Amino acid sequence: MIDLAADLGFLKLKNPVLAASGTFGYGSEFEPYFDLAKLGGFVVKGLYYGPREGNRPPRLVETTGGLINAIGLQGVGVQAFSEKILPKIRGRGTAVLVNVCGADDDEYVAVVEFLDAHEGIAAYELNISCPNVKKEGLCPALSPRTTARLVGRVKDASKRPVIVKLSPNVTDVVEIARAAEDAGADGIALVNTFLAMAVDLETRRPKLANVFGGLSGPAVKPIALRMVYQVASRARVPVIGMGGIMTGTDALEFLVAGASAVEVGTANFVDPDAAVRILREIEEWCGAHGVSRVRDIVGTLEIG
Amino acid sequence: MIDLAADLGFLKLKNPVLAASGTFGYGSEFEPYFDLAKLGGFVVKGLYYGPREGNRPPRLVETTGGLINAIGLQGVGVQAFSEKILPKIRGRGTAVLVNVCGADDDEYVAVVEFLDAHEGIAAYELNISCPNVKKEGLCPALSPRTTARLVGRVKDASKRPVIVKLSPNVTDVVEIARAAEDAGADGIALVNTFLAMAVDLETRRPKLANVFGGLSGPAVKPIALRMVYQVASRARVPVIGMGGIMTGTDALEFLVAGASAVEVGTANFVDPDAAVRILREIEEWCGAHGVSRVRDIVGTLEIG
Amino acid sequence: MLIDRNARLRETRSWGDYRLLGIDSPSLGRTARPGQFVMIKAAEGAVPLLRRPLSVHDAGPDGIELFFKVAGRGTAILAGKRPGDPLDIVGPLGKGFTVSGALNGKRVFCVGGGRGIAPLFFLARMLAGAGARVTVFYGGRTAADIPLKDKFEKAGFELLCSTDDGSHGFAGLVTDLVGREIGRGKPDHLCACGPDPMMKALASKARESRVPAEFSLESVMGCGIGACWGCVHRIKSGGGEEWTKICEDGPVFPGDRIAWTEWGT
Amino acid sequence: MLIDRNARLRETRSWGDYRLLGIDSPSLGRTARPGQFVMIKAAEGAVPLLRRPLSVHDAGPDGIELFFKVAGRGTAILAGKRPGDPLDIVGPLGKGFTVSGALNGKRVFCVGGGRGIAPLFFLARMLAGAGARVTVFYGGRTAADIPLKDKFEKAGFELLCSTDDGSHGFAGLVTDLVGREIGRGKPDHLCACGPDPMMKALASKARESRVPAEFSLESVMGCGIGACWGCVHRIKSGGGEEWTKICEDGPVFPGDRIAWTEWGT
Ligand SMILES: Cc1cc2nc3c(=O)[nH]c(=O)nc-3n(C[C@H](O)[C@H](O)[C@H](O)COP(=O)(O)OP(=O)(O)OC[C@H]3O[C@@H](n4cnc5c(N)ncnc54)[C@H](O)[C@@H]3O)c2cc1C
Ligand SMILES: Cc1cc2nc3c(=O)[nH]c(=O)nc-3n(C[C@H](O)[C@H](O)[C@H](O)COP(=O)(O)OP(=O)(O)OC[C@H]3O[C@@H](n4cnc5c(N)ncnc54)[C@H](O)[C@@H]3O)c2cc1C
Ligand SMILES: Cc1cc2nc3c(=O)[nH]c(=O)nc-3n(C[C@H](O)[C@H](O)[C@H](O)COP(=O)(O)O)c2cc1C
Ligand SMILES: Cc1cc2nc3c(=O)[nH]c(=O)nc-3n(C[C@H](O)[C@H](O)[C@H](O)COP(=O)(O)O)c2cc1C
Ligand code: FES
Ligand code: FES
Repeated sequence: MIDLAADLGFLKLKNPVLAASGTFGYGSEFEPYFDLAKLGGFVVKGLYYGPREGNRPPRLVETTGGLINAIGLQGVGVQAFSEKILPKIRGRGTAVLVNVCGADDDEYVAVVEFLDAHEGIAAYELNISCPNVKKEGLCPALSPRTTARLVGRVKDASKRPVIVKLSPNVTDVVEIARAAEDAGADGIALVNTFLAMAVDLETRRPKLANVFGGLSGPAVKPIALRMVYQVASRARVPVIGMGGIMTGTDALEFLVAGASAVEVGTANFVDPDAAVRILREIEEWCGAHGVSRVRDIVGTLEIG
Repeated sequence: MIDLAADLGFLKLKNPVLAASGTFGYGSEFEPYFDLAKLGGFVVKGLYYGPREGNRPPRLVETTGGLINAIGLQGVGVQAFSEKILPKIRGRGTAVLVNVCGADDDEYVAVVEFLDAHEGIAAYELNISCPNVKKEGLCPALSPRTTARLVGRVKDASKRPVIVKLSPNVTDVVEIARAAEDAGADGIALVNTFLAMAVDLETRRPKLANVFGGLSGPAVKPIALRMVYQVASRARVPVIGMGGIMTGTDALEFLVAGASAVEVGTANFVDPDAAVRILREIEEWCGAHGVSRVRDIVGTLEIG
Repeated sequence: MLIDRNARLRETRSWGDYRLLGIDSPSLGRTARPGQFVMIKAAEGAVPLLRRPLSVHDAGPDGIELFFKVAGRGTAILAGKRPGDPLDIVGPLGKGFTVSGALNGKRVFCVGGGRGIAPLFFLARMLAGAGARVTVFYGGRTAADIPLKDKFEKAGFELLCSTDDGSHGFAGLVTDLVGREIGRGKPDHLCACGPDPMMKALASKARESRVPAEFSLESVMGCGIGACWGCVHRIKSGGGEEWTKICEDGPVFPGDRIAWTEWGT
Repeated sequence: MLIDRNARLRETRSWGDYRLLGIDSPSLGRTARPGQFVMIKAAEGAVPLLRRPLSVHDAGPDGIELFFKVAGRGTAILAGKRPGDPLDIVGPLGKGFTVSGALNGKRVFCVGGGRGIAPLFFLARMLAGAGARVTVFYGGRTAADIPLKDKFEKAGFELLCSTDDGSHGFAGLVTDLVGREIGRGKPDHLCACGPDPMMKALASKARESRVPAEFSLESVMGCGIGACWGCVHRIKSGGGEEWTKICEDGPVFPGDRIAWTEWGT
């Protein structure tokens, strides 16, 4: 028996595989495919205070080994979430994390304060890095200053642990991670999607109604893995790694590079049971390699 | 007959397809495969003042739809280049551009001053964006300040037009482009490779001896295209676009997004005749779509 | 069973760019309803990355049939599969057309344009089984674009074909053909699948003549299971309109719930 | 012709993970020399992106043969090709082994380890044709790893096999077998291809016994044509050492030019 438990300090997970926000609906969409209790946890779709329309379609374009999305964080808002959705997904034997969004600092705080009054949420994942909502990908995670300010405010307000989800669209992701950490982040998750674009040559128009979107999937894995390594090798808080994880091997590479847990995103679209398959592959690899506790391999990358 | 000519202002090209630096050797490597005169031009491998060893192998890793390289700018230096290589490639009916490197500002200037004394170079492409030579991808193109300073110095020294090649590993590529432009750049080329990494799970070591490398190929196209559009839609100087161009359609998308010419990189490895195939595909598309002058489609992307 | 990784291609038929695949998959065959779709992985690995949505063309205890037109890379790869090849399929997904005893003895028009004919064979069969009197309308650009006409005829359906170029059947748009037939005698129900302009025109014809109508919508789909919010159309609900996931709440919607103005041409 | 996009798979043979492909390609067959390699595209499209280097296993006026072991995705895809499938091949590339009239009547050892046997069939044939007396050494982990032994025997070569587990031939490393034979009678020339440790050990044996030796090196290759600087090994030249592109200056190098200490284990 492999000990799969993952330890984020502020949160113990039964295993290091979570489903990533925006790629796992509100969780229940996947119940026909597997028992949610198998997962370490899942992060529900980004939530604003009120309901949100999202962007006009087309919202998706497939690229070589990747997917550009410009959903625009369509969602039901905290009220409907806590009334209709949360009761169905809490207490199911897996950690529920909420991906928190806001148009400004106040909205982030309002979301957290509202949700704090409701049971069944293990932690917040602060989405300061969605490239699809403001013009040309602007978001708080592009600057250490806005990151620190926002994280500080949310931490002050929140009763729960706060994981800060970073953007890869930056020159120095370590600097942003440090700002988040210094402002009190309990953990860091990265990466969100890469600001990208696709052009329809025949119409000479962007393929996405929103013009820009966020690239995810195996295409971005090598950049995501680099960033996770850069941050994890310096951070004081635990790191959750993601970006293009499709297999157990991918996931293990992120763990070796320093992530304490991983999130599976786009892979959930390709295979509804991808996250549990990845978990099984991790377990098999550990078995075959005499690793009895998965967490022992976290950060074991040897350099030089 | 389609008019293929591309106009960079400071340089007229017979067509908009160039071969990208570091992916086309010194040009002669491709002579067995096609007549170099077919190309708009080619950019020779990055050149320091003296010869350079490059990094230890392994230097290459393939990823999903991409290639990570950490060659480390191995090269012969300006002396050997001008004596042994330049005489073989100049006057061949295609523009020769030299990709100029330096460990510091002075070396960039020295390369340009040395080469200024030799015939047969159409322009310099200032490589301020190679992620494989300094620690964790550091390079001048990561900051507007270092970009401006270096470009200013090289422009003062150079008798030839200077194209500045930007890095995609930045938060705001437009800001860097503007710094280059304000410092006198005649043109802007983008993108260089994306700082990336790969891990060998079995050995738990990085797959590249250099740990980090630069990701290129179709995987990065959507991000590269976005950056080219962002810069080209605002720049006063012409833009050369690249990143994952494998087909005529890819190339045309960059032109539509605002690039006046394109460079073909990784595709040259896959098919030694990729650049001329891409050119042919551009020509065919123009023919089929009633476009009589390729340059008429530059920047014709309709937004909104 | 909602993921069948052991589905197997039994046979293929092809007409130009059109393909009919017969697939062994008891789990899919037994559970599929008309108008539902499957998500099929064209090739292992990352290119193409996503599954492709295809309507269930027919279903039975042994498996399902798919009918499609080669539109790009994914469908081209599927078109190249050979009998015996394994297929990886998620489904059946979505909410299909209404097939109920209430349609017993009623006249139902099933209208398909181009590849949009795909779900209508299964539908027509089930409607007929429920006692409805079915007329199938099948429109295409040319005679080559209505390859399934023999199949519908052999199955005994009343079939009216149209081609834009007049090379077979009614010369003109299938919507005009439907309009003519509505003029001759209003059906009790109408079901359609095809290009947006066709469905939009049909929707207004149905509204004018007060024929209850259902339409199967298309969209680029990321997941097919309601997880990505990529496949939205503008759908009316409770007085308002919202971007609604067609993979979950559709792909079939009553005509009066679809906000046509917000969508398509 | 240096790119053959009309090459065609004629026949395949397989032994476990090993494959022999007979390929129709007169242009490659007529120009290839022993020790040269080709770059072959395993699949259209972006995964895998790069071509894969494979040595020319044999060549003749109609085409070439390749022999390889499935090592990963690219070779797995190649292993699945069927006769008649088109192949897209760049080659022949690189500089091969020395085959010259000067070896007439001389004793040459050709030493292959595992898949490293690939270039040695063509080489042995050409050496024999030039009048050399060839002994082929063929080492593998087990009897299953020396599938070409019958082929060499049938072609009339003197063949000495070794297996690490003793399941066929000499029990032990092929290097030890070569050492024993050198002890019995020094050859005039030695050619080898195999894993780095094997070649390193052979190089030092050859140096000790002053046998001129040539080695075919391996490396991950980006282009195979000298354009990427990805495939370098540490090679001595003019008193110094430098990272040298093995696709252009090799893959075959004289043992005394290879800086073994800088490379491999
Ligand atoms: C619920 C549903 C059921 C469908 N059933 C059928 C069917 O039974 N038979 C059939 O022939 N087709 C059907 N389609 C359309 C089919 O899914 C697309 O033709 C297919 O996904 C194209 O994939 P590709 O890789 O071949 O083309 P791509 O290269 O991905 O795209 C080619 C062109 O098709 C467009 N496209 C891509 N995906 C879709 C999509 N999901 N819907 C509409 N356009 C798309 C692209 O924008 C592009 O213009 C259905 C679509 C949906 C949403
Ligand atoms: C000049 C030359 C000639 C060769 N000739 C033969 C031959 O005739 N028969 C044969 O079986 N093999 C030969 N090889 C090795 C062969 O190229 C690799 O096994 C193949 O490229 C692996 O591709 P893949 O996609 O199957 O595996 P991948 O998934 O790409 O890699 C599997 C493993 O092989 C390693 N690898 C990848 N490429 C190479 C490479 N070029 N050289 C060495 N290791 C590599 C990877 O690092 C990895 O550990 C030759 C290599 C070179 C450089
Ligand atoms: C369709 C889609 C929607 C997403 N929505 C969100 C979101 O609401 N909040 C968020 O933080 N990240 C969102 N993401 C980003 C993912 O959570 C993840 O960070 C990213 O996709 C990289 O992982 P992957 O390559 O495994 O998909 C979304 C990604 C996709 C593809
Ligand atoms: C092996 C390799 C070597 C490269 N060397 C250089 C170089 O010397 N100078 C430079 O400016 N860019 C260099 N590049 C970057 C390319 O010129 C190009 O910017 C990048 O690869 C993106 O284009 P592509 O995706 O078409 O390859 C190199 C790229 C590769 C793959
Ligand atoms: S396709 Fe993903 S939600 Fe409908
Ligand atoms: S493989 Fe590219 S230079 Fe040798």
